[in-house]
Amino acid sequence: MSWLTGIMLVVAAGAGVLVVLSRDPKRQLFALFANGLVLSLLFFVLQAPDVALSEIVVGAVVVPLLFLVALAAIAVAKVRE
Amino acid sequence: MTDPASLLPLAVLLPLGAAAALLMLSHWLPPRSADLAATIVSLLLALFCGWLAWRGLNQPLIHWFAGWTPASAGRPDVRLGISFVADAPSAAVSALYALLFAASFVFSWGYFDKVHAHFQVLMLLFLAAMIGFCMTRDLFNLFVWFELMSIAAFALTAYPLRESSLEGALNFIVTNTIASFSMLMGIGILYARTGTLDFALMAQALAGHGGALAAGGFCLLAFALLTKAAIVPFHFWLSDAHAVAPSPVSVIFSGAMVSAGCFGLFKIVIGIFPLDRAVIAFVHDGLPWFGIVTAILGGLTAWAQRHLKRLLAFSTIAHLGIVLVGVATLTPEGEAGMLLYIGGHGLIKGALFMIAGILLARFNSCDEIALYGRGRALWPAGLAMGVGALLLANAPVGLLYRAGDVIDNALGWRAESIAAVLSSALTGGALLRAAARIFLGCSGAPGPERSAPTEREREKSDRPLWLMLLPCCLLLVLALLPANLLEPFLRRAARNLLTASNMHPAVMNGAPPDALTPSAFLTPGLAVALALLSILRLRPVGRFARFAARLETLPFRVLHILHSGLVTDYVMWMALGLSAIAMVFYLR
Amino acid sequence: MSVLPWCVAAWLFAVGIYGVVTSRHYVHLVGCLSVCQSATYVLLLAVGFHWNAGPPIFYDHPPGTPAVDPVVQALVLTDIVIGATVTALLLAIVVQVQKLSGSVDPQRLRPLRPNA
Amino acid sequence: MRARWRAAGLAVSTVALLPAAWSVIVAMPSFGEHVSPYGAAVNAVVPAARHVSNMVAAVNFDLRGLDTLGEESMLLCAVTGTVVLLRGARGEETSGSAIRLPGRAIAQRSDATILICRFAATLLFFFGVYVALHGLVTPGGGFQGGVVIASALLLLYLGEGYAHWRSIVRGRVLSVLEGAGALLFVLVGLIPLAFGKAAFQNILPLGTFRDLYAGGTMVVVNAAVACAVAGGFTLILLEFMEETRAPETETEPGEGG
Repeated sequence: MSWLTGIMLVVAAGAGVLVVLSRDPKRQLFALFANGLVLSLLFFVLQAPDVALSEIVVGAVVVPLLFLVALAAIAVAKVRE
Repeated sequence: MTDPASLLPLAVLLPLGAAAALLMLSHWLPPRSADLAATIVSLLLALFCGWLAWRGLNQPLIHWFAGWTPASAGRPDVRLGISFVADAPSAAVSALYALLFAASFVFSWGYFDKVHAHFQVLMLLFLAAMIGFCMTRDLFNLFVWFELMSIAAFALTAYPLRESSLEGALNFIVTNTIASFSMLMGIGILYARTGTLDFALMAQALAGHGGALAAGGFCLLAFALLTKAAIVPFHFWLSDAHAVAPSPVSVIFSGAMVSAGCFGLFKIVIGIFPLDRAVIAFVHDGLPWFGIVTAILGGLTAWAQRHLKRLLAFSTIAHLGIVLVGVATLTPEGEAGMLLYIGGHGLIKGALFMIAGILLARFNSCDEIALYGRGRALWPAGLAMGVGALLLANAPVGLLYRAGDVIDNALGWRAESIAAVLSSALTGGALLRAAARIFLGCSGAPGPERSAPTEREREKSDRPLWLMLLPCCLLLVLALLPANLLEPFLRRAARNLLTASNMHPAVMNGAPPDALTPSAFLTPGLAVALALLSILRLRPVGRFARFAARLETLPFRVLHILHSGLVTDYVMWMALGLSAIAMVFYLR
Repeated sequence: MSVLPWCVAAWLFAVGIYGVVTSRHYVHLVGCLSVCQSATYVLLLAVGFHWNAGPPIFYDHPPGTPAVDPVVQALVLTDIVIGATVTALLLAIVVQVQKLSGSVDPQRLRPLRPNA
Repeated sequence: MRARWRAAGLAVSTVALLPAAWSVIVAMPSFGEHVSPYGAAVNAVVPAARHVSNMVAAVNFDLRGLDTLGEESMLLCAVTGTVVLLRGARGEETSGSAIRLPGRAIAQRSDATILICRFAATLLFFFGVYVALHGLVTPGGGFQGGVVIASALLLLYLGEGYAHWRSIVRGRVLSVLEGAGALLFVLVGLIPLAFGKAAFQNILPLGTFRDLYAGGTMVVVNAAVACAVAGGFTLILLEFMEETRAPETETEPGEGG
């Protein structure tokens, strides 16, 4: 069981790097979604179901959605420039 | 029922309830009712907190939320609930903040009429967060109030929706959010080390040698609180945020929020690390140098500004350096001086920001050079600004002068007193110069302030002048009160607090003499001299004069480049500051 | 293995700060801030974890069974809310900045100065 | 300052931080062996004291209720700030009805999409209510349930189209929901004071262990948080959606200016 925790921790570190290195905001959306998912699985492995559910709902659904709508609003503002 | 400890949560629940009610009823409220409700709530809180300070002087009032008293945990080393403790210093500072909020609500009467009470909702949440921040004795609860204070400040900074206020708000948010994340990391480390979140239990667990975890936790907490207290090198966000926020909000930023950072650091050092030798050694020997550098850098940059609100922001940074020195003295009279300094400086800076707001409302600009000579009609505001500038320049009357004197006496470092004199003289001189230019129309070629950043901005102008001047003059009158009303109370309060955290403070050496020694006129004299120098400055004509002028503006140009306005620079400077603190700890 | 979570937390914090300092688009910068915040989640939950201990929910197993620390999980729940609110506020401001100043590059936006 | 100098400064600070950070990392308790007395005490005392099986919800809503009140106030703050920032710039009057951006083609939704979205949105809505209701017994709670309800309301947009969605989901109702949730939470703190007890004291009957409505005032706080979070997040998403349809005419920038 301890190797699974170790793997999830390393994957979480990698997901963080992925979010930072994807410089284009549109591609970063998918990295953010993946990061939220990986963090949720890590919390599940760390015996924190409440936090895992909250992270999936916020980190993997609402926050990337906010990013998507913000990018759309920025695109609309740029088009009207 | 009238036992004050049981009414303690009202200090936080009242503004939160008022904010929620205002938001819910915002669509059906008559226009001015939100202003009225907010003013009444903040005045009520000022009286309530003053009463708490009076009752909590000898025996601090403790309130355990949800009834989880220490006995309910069944184990001596665990506190299940969160506690508010109203000791005299915390309640007195909360009363000051509530008073500043009341003055700001009166000043902003009718300032935001088209919006549905959103300004009052944000300000009431801000007030609740600051009072909770001062009262709580639980580390994570302190973080929650710190974060609520920040989020309310972010929204209020971006409120005018102008381009510069949005960019200033972005710089503000990114820097303070990174600070709050590092605070949470510090809390995680301290929770791992002590197994609890309550101040008293943590102090017991960290008594003697706290080890690397206590030092690491303190570094991260200090990083966050020094960022909120705008101490060099974490101060860059403050000038951008203050210069662009609406003036009633800037009154609270400079008067209350920034000093809350220093006060929070004081409460953490006294509450959690009183017996940790490494941390106390760092605070007593290391922090004064941060304060001294901040005082000098803030004073110099304030001297080279033309935008009045930016000038006041840098003067706040300078005076917060002196407050930090007061925190670092760790003696009862040093801390009493610090509390007095927070009070005096908060009142004066609030009044000065209101004058900047009046100028903005009347002339759509608060740029010293653009408003040259146009303020003659507003002579009462000019008079108030002159009085405020002299008080900032440590004129020998009122709270600020006494506080500066007590801190000098408590620390006794030669470098500190030089920094205090220099920063007060520079900030007072800059304000006197600005007042002379705007209200008296004195000429004089602009020196280093010519290249300072500035902006034409517009604030709602149909508010009556007397309504704006009334709170400003009230604050100045309070700042002019003779200090011997407050000082014995604060001195006893600080002594009780220090003995309560068994810091066994050094024996109370005598209070500095109250006589008007000639040196008392050194700083205001220097300030007036600096102001006169810049007013009588002639345009450099000769070759040598031009060379001297260029030489003079060189250091200020470096300062302008340093304060670049780029958030990426600011974050890098913060990282360097954090590593400086960590190195000092690691090498000790 | 016993220091891995602390290293991962420090790593995520450092990577987040690196992302913020070198970002060229504010939406990307907000994403890096959320990475910085995930460092606090990992640190807090790892402090409360214990080997072969179940989740602190005593519905399917009786209250006596060994369980991990619920206090830390409550702290992380509050922290996730803070992350969501700060992200929402930041993105709202970034959208407005795009409208008013036409650019969202953190290395060119300077308040109170003409954009270089 | 050029990017090169910034990268150099960051590298210097990282190198300077490494020794101190490593000494802290080594001093941290080894992963998984550390039992904190606070957590152990909660696991031991709270099931008997409050007849509740979800310890995290008990810590959130009862032991450390003040933190959750601070958290709700933060959400209230962010929602008010976002509404002011986004709606303020567009001008107050246009937020009532849905604005149409001329020139943007209205995607014709196929009947299959409308049917599936209506079915999925209601299912998701009731799943959110389920998660919120079972907060004190199984993993979940007011906050997670509220966010699921907010995403269910947004899913309606996919099926119904923007104009119809705005007629269903009203901004004014959401802000009342948000304010009511926060006010209810503050009242839960104030009412025990009137009885002379501590703030947030659990004065309602606690019910039987593992029962859905056990935990006295925790059920009320759970409902308050669910309302506030559902109203808050939906309002934020609604304001952002409105932003993607900004009208052609340039409105006067905000009333604060």
